[in-house]
This record gives sequence, structure tokens and C-alpha cells, in this order.
Amino acid sequence: MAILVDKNTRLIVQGITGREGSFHTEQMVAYGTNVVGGVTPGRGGEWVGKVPVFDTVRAAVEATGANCSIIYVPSHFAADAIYEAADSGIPLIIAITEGIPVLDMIRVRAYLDQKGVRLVGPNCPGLLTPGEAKVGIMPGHIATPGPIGVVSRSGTLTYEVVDALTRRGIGQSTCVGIGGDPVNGTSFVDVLGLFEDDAATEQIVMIGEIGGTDEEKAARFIAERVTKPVVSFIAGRTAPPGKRMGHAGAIVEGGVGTAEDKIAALEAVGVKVADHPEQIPDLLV
Amino acid sequence: MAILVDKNTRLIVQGITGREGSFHTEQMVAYGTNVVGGVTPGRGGEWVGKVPVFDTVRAAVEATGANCSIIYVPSHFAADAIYEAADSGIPLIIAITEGIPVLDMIRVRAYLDQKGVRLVGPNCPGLLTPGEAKVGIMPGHIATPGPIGVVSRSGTLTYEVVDALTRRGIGQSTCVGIGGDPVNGTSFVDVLGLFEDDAATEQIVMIGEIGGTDEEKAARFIAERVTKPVVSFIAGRTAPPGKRMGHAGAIVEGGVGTAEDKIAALEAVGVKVADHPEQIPDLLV
Amino acid sequence: MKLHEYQSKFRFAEFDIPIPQGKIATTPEQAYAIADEIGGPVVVKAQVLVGGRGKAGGVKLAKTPDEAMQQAQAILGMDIKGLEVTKVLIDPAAEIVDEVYLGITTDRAARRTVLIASGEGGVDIEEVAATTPEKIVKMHIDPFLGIRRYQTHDIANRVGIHRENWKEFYQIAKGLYDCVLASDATLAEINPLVLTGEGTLLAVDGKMVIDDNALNRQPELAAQRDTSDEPEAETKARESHLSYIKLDGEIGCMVNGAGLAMATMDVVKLYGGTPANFLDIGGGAKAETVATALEIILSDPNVKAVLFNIFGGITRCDEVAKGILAALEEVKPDVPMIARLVGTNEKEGRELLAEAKMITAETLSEAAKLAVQAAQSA
Amino acid sequence: MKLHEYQSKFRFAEFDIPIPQGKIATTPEQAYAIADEIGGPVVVKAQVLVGGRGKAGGVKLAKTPDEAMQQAQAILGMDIKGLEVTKVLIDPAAEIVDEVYLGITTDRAARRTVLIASGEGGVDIEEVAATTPEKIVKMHIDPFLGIRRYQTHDIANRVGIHRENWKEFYQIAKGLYDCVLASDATLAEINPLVLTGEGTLLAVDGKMVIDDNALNRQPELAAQRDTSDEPEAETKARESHLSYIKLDGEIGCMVNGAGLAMATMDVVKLYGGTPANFLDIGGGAKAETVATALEIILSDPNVKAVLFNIFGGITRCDEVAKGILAALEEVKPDVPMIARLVGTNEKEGRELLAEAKMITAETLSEAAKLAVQAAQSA
Repeated sequence: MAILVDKNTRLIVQGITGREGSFHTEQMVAYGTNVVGGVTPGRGGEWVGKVPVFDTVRAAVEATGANCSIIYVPSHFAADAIYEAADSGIPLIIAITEGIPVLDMIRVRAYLDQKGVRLVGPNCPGLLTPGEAKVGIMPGHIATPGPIGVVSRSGTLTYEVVDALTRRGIGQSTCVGIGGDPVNGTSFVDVLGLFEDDAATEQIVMIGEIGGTDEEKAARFIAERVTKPVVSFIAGRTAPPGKRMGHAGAIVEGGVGTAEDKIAALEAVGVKVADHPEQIPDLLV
Repeated sequence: MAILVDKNTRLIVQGITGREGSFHTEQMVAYGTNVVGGVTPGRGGEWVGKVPVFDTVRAAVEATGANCSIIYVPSHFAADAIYEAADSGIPLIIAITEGIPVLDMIRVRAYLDQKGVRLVGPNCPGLLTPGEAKVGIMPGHIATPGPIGVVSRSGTLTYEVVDALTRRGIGQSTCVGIGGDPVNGTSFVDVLGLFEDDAATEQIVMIGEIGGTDEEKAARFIAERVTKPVVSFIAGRTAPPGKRMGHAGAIVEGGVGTAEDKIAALEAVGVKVADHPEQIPDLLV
Repeated sequence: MKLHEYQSKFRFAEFDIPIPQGKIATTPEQAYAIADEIGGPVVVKAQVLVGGRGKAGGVKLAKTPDEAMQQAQAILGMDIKGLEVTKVLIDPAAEIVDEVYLGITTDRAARRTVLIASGEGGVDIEEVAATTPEKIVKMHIDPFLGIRRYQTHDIANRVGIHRENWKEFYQIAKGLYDCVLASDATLAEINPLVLTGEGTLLAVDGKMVIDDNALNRQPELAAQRDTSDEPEAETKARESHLSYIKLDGEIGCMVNGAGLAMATMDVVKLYGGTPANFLDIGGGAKAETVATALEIILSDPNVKAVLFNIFGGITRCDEVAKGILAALEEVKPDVPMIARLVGTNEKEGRELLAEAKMITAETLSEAAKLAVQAAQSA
Repeated sequence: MKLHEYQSKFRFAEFDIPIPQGKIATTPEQAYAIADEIGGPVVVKAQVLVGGRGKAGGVKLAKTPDEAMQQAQAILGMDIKGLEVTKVLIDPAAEIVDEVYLGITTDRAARRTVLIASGEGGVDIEEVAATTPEKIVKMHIDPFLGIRRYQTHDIANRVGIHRENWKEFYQIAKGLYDCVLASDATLAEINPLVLTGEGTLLAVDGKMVIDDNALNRQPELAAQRDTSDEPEAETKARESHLSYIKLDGEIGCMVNGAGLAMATMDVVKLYGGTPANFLDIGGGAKAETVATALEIILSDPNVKAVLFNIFGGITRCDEVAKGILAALEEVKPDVPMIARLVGTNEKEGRELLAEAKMITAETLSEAAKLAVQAAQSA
């Protein structure tokens, strides 16, 4: 058991013939992910390794029965790729692409909500269910199967935490990167709900950062719905207000989105918040 | 019993201070319709007869608990009025306005479908449940309560049929004008379903006309779902192809939408189709 | 409202759709000058609002300005299906490697605009649809998202446009949709969209139909109306905000309401007559409106009798009768007039008309029969 | 990316929002000429990318061209919150009968753009939001339908704009939203929107922020960037596609990944140091990128030690170490370098760096402590 992706995931890769797409397809296949096809318009009939390429997502879905798509196309075309996946009946879309304009994402998210399609990302490292499926760019070898669900707005900071857990012999159920953009597909609350309902997950690690109010919403949700222990780290205590810290969403604006507010909200509902990421394994029960 | 509107309808009138709006408000109130308010932006606080005027639909709904809105605003502003009603929680909107561009209606209909809001019209005479509520511009005195459900794409042709029924002592459950536009809110199929499920309706009169394929769809629906007898008349047997017969939707294009096709489809599923409107009362069981 | 080929294409160009850089000529001399300016082979194309002008000889190739002048001479003034050619478009001739059809129209049943394409370009799309529907690709356009790039790739793939032209094809399809939205078009088509010898796409022929309901917010397009394809009476009716369509019969019909007007025509036919027109005078019954409508009906020399069919709803029949009488006073028709009024105060209305020596009837059937009789004995 | 007042207003004007017909001056003489051309009282306004310029004396009324020249003389070159004024906007002075705030921004939590208005115009909206939130009206904009007329009527009503101005207000709000969409703005505000003595609405002051992620599809706006409000090192970093923010501390940080970079800063602080910067060098570890990043960090004279914190994921740590060594070879820094590599082949990577006499650490805590020590003893 795990959340979102596992051995039953039949994955297609949008942008498979690109530099990023072809490299990570190779990595995902090597990890054992069931990559059933790829899409690059006009390249249908070609192959990337042992993965067949299709012209459209619809053709790929019809030929392979894909139930998940990962998007590596450049930011200018990413919204269109998401729409294509949603229109072709894909229920779970992971967008790795960084730099999609926020007005595009507002429309994308509204459209997906109407259709009932789940998007993870964009601007995220994707998903990893250790031993079953790697859907994204996380280094697979740092993770190991186990009872900890990990959810994060960050990339390498997540790897750092997952690696620290694994070194301590603590495995993970699924690692979810939800991405660092201000408007994205899947929120902390969504993933917390999935982990809460997942039999394989016993404890949850939530890695937040400055900007927005997703962590505050998560705190309210934890108080209402989550029975499993949650440990957190919030990056950006030293970040100055009004500055975008690398991620488009990592910015304190109008006094909203500070690390202090987030930490206070989480601690108020019983979440242990680590002072530094290496402390996280110590805070687990 | 009846469909869509009855004594429990709490109606507001959008465009109440306009010429059409104020005239028909008076007529509807005189008929006994429960007109609880009207809306004209910037005229909040005024009165039209005994009906209070509000600046926005939201204000009107909050003050009056309205559950139905009728729209008399000019075509250029009609789409906005429909959106306002839908956004303010009105579940049933009747648009009398004629001449709304079809691209506006495509967007309106898509939006309402997402919201689960019902629109009747536009370009229609509205609804009449004899003895209970008149929501629109149908002359109330020609109708009388009874067991016949009437649905029509036309205005005066409907009056003609209703009047003919009443003269023969045959009353109506509800008379529904769905309007003559190519893209509208409520279709024949929708109304047939409502009449089928309405205990007060025993037989159905459906008045179609050339253009589109709504009557053909209705025929399929009748075969599958409708147990009550249906009598029909289709206007436009003599209409030349490629010409718009008054209604924006009354046009035979590319061989589609002829009266012959519609009559054949209806007769094939056992619907009696009258040769002329006055014959309709004779064809009822 | 239909637009001419040149109007459509010039409009397309505003949305960055590549078109031949042609111009309009109304005289052979202008045709010469334009062809001379273009400096290569040109096509001389009759501008008429009817299909099949190619077969009728209205489209000709010309290799030199002299030839262009001669072709224009032959085409200008030509009668194509009853319409006189008054303008020709002089386009540079394109080298056609391949041609496809690309159109956007309203799909009523789906309540969406729909993109239609076919590898069979340059021929009548309705004929392709009827004979080889598998050669037509359709894709609905989400009204909130518009055309998506992937849709155009899919279509391009299926109609045989090579990958090198997909970006262009996307721009053209998107331009066409933008044009539809900005113009309130119910139809916009490029037929053919040509792959030229230079390897680029070019909209060689175009057509647009504008939503009549939107003309008041499309003043620039409304001003381009060419009324040459409709009877003068229809033009006059439209200017008077009356809905009138001329037909070939002998019984003029004046009715309030479009559905009732069609039904009236049908009943006339049922009783052996033929309607001379469709006419909806709308609500109310102002004498002025009735008079204008009556003048329009009577301007048709085939009309041998006029049938009034009026349903008095909120307006009372006696008021309608007074309107009709005032109009008769003004117009003084010399053909028989049959009136059937029904609804509120119908008796009073009928009495007023009978006094004025109009033939009156109680039912539509009766009225139609009387009108047919009157027309036959006229 | 922020736009200046004049850039914002000139952009607004492209969307039919009425603005004062002013011009930009960079010298007092130009200010005179513009004021003379305007021919009435003008306002001389400092153009700086920071709030509070009014209180700082950067906005002055001038009744004559001479006065305008004097005011421009005083304002040009002025230091406002650390920024030098190099441009002034000369606007005709408007007679202000009433003023409101109108803005559109992104509401992250609602995932919508939001229209914000207030009857309290001309003052800091964040202050109004903090002190009298009931004076602020917010309305979300449906991303597919856009601003609807009824929404603007509702807002106009609630902020006290009279009915006579509703049509104008709708046009302005719609124009502002169109401007937001066309410009990929995350903020566009008119503050104040003024009711003038002539009874019409006028956008007297304006502000826009453009989505950094959209700048490659907004080349015209990107070209308007003014880098005067940011440290030179940040400008250089952006040109090298590095994400760098200068801070006030003494420990330079070079990290791969934004979240890890923030965490690194936090841990430095936790152990008593202060970070000199935020820096994300992104994926991979090309020597060239590391060298550029190092130069940027070292251009800050406050930096007393540099902390590398690299997570080797798909890229191996030994490769990263080689990149760092090559960069050190090129840049030759003279402050202590502390490196912490973790992930694939971390041991090999650390050994390589230790050989090059870098201080290495196994954990982030250890690395941070070592960096703080090194900086303190420097």
C-alpha cells in the first residue's frame, strides 16, 4: 500500500523525446516504474529505449491503458500538456515543469477541479513510492520502503530528509513533492488526507516553507481529521519579507506567509516542528 | 402539482424598472404570481408597484429568499444578468430576452451546466402554471388548470394551442416556452422528463419547428422514457432551406432540421403529429 | 449575414492568417493594374454570395495583366445563379502542393463551436460530409479554454499536414478561432488551406457568416453587408426591423410570431395554396408597422390575396383590428384581405374588420381555405 | 518584476483606462518644457520602485513651468529609502472630488485573481486592510468568464461611486483585468482612482508587478526592467540564471535547491551566524555555474566564510566536488570554505574537497557550526 502511485501505475511521459524527458524516463524505467508510453507530437512510432512514443495522449491512452502522466515539457507548453492529459481521461497528472505563469495555473487548476482530475505540481520533484514506482526526478536509491509518509513543497530539502530517514533505518510509504508554486494542483491538506487513509502510513513528515497559507490550512486539517503523528519542518525563518526565495511561491507578502505563523499554527495543533531538517528523525515517535 | 413554477415560486425580476420589465411585473402580480422583488443596478430602494427594487440579485435574494429569476434586460446585458443570477444562488432562471448572440449562449450554457443551474429560454415566452404562477409574458387568461403539459419553441403558436385547448375544456398542468434560439437552456428532453415525472400531467403537447435536432432527440427520449401520450405539431413544412424563419434557431442547414425529418422521427416512436395546430385537441386521448 | 470571400480573407488577415496579397477590382482596367502590380500569374475570382462560382466560370487563371483584364471583362457582369458579379478579387496565383479544408462553426446539438478539417480541401465540404464522412475530422472547442495546441496537432496529423507546418497550422487555427470570437461568426472557413511550393500554408479561399443577433455589436462587419443576394423587399423589411422572407407563392401572410407564421404558411399549403412569404410583425399592432408590412407583401406582384393571422394575447384583438384598419386606410390594397383574429376580444376585433369589408374567419383552417379560394378566383 | 508608476499608467492607457496626459522628465529643463506644454498646474512625481515617496517629499504640486522646474530640480537626485531618483513624471494636476482604491491581484489561497476596492483611496491599502478591513471590498474573478459587469456595479455601489460613473467604472475595471491578463501581472492597482471636477474617473496613480515566470512571453514589459532597486549582485545573478538574494550577514551560502537553501540559512542562524545571502545554484554542478555563483557571493565584502551545502541526488557528489574544485581554481577565494556534501558518493566527494584543504562536514549542523566559527575567527 501507498498513496497516488504504486506497482499498478501505468505511466506515460509527456515530452519524452526532450532532454529531461528522455533522461528521467530512463531513470524511472531503471527504478522499475511501469512506464508504458511517451508522447511527443509528430514523433509517434519512435521509441525511447523500450518505451513507445505516440503523437497524442489520447493515442497513448488507447494503446497502453495509461492511468498516470508525467509532464516534462517546457513551461510555455506545459499548460497545454496538462489540458491534453486531462481531456484524454488521465486521472493523475504530475507536472515537473518549473516556471509556469500563475495566470496559466489559475485556469488549469479551475479546469481540473471541474473535471475531477488530480494534478501534482507543477515545479515539483514528483512522487516516489519506494520499491514500487518513481514518478518524477527524485533519486530513487535514497528511499526505502517503510511507514513514513513524506510531503514537501521542496526538492533537495525533501531528498535530504528522506535520505536522513533511510540512514536511520526508517522507511517511507510514499514521498510526495507538491511543488513550490503559489497556485498548484495538490495541497498539503490533500496529501495529509491521503496519508491518513493509507494503511501503510503510520506517521507523516510535512516539509513546508514560507509563503501562502497552505501550512496554516494543513494545521486546521490536522486538528480536525488527522490521527497519525505529524512532524514538520518549515524552511525560511531567516528569509526577508517581500523577496521571492527561489520558488515562485516562497515569498512573504503583506505580512502573510511567515515561518513564525506557520510554526505557531502547527505547534498549536500538536505537530512537532523541527529546528533543523536533521532533527526530523528524532521527532518521530 | 406542476413543473418548474407554482405557488411556492418566489420570483425576482431582473430589469424590473425597464419598459418590458415593469409592464410584465404588473401582469404577473395581477395573475397572482409571488413576485418578491426586482433588480436594477443603482435603483435599489425604489418600488415598482408593491415590489421592492434591489441593486443586485444577491441583495434581492438575501432580502426576499427568491428562488427564481426572470430576465427582461436587453440582449447586450442579458448574459451578464444570467451569470449574476446563477452566481447569487438562483436555481431557476427564465430569460425572455431575444437576440442574445450564440457565442454568448454557448458560454452561458456551459457555465450553468457546471453550476447545476436551470435556464429556460432565452427568446421565450416563459412559464405558466395555470392558477398558480405566470413567469413570463404568456397571456394568463387563455390557460386553465388541467392535465395537459405543453412545451414549445414558439410564442404565439403556443398561445394558439393553449387557447384551443382551453376552449375545448382541456386544462394545462404547466405551459413551458423553451424558446427559439439555437443554443438555449432547457430542451424538449428536459421538459418531457419533468412532465413524465409530474403526477398532475397526464398527456403532453410538444410544439416544435424546423432547425436543429432537438425534436429528433425528443423522439428518442420518448421511446426510451416517456409513458404518457405525446401529441405534437412541427411548424415549418413550407419553410425554404437556408433561410432563418424569424427565430434564430429556425433554419434548415446542410439538410439538417427539416420538418419532414422531425415528423418522421416522432411518428416512428408513436407520437401523433397534427397537420395543423387546431387539430391538436382532437389528437389527445 | 454572409461575407464575401475578400471580406472574409481580409478579416482573417487581421488575425495573422496568411492570405494571398490580392485586391478587389470593379473594372477590367483595375484588374489590369492590380495584376501588373502583383507581377506574376493571378487568379481572377468573381465575388458573389453563392456557391459553385468555379463551375459557373467565375474563377479564371491569368498569366499576364492583359489576360487578367480579359478575364475580368468576362466575369464582371456575369450572372451566377441569379446574382450579378460586380466585383472580382485579383489574387496572386499560388503553387498548390496540397490542400485541406479548415472551418469553425457552431454545433447546435453539442452547444459548442467545432473545428472541422479534412484532407479533401478545395471541394464542397457538405458533399465530403455526405459521401465520405470518414474524411472529416471534428473537434469541439471548449468555450472557456479555446483551441488548444494539442488539438491542432492531432487534427494536422489526421488530415496529413506534415510536422514542419504544425506550428503554422496552430497559428492559423487559433487565428481563425480568435476571428470567430471577435467577429461573432457562426461559420468561418478556409477552403482550401494550401501548402504552397514554398512549403508554407496559405488561406486561398475564405468564407464567413456573422451571427445576425450580434450585428449591433459588430458595426464594422455589419457595414460590410452586401444585399445583392436577397430580394429588395427583404432588405426593406430588415431595415424596418420586420422578419420577412420572400417565397414563390400567391398568398401573402401577415402573422404575429415566428412559429405561428410558419404554421400559417403550412396550413395555407395544406389547403392547396402556396405562401408568398414568411412575415412576423412581432408583438403589439401599431398601424405603422402593419402598413409597412403590408406594403412589403404587396410589392410582390405574385400576391393575389393576403391572410392576416393574429393571436391577441396581452394586446387585445380589437386594438389589433384598429391597427389593421388604419394601415389599410393608408395602403389601400387592391387584393382580397382575409383576417383571422383569435384571443382576447376576438369577436369585437372580427366585427370591426368585417365592417371594413374584410373577409373574416374564426379558425386558421377556415381562414386558409378562404384565402386560397380568394387567390384562385382573383 | 515591478513597474514604475509611469510604466504602469502608460500600460493602463493601452487598455482604455483614462490617465493624466503626463510625460517623463530626467532633467529640470525637460520638466519645464512638459509643464509648459500641459499649460496648467502640474504634479512632479519621483519615479522610484519603493512606497512612501510622498512622505519623503518626492511628490510636489507646481503651478507654473518655473515651479515645475524647481520642484524637478529638488526631486531629481533625491535619495528615497536608499534609491536615487533619476526620473520624474510630470502630470497635469487633477481636481479631486473623491478618490477610491482599485486593484487586481492573485489570491493564492482561493487560487483566483481578486478585485479589491476601497472607498479609502490614495492611502496605503495594506494599512487600510490592517486597521479598517471593513472598508475593503473583495470579489473573486472567474478565470473563464472574467470580470462581469454586475460585479463592478456591486463594487461601485459599495465604495460609493455614483451611478452616473458606473459605466466608466466597469470599463476601467474591465480594462484593468484585461491589462492583468495581457501583461501577466500579479498586481495591478490604481490608487487613487479619482472622481475629477469634471465628473469623470481618472487613474491618477498606478502600480504593476509582473509575474517573473511570464517575462519570457512578455518581452516588451521585460525590457522595461529597472534594476536600480536591487543590489548589483542580484542583477548579475539573474543574468546568469541564478537565484540569489543579498542579505546582511557574514556567511555566504551556496546550495542546490531553494528549500534546502532556505533551510541552510536557517541552520546558520540557529548556530549563531547570519547568512549573507540566499543562493540556489539549481540542478547539476557545472564548474562554470559554481564559479559564477562564488564570484557573486564574494562580491559582498561582508562575507567572512562560504558554506557549500549540496545534496547529490541523481548527480553524484564526487562530480559536484570536481565542479567545486574547478571553480575554486578559477575564483581563488581568500575566505574559509566549508563544504557539506550528502547523497550519492558523498564520501568520495568529501575526500576530494578535503584534499583541496576545504573544511568538510558530514551533517548540516556540523557544517553550519564550522562556518560560524570560521567567520567569527576571520
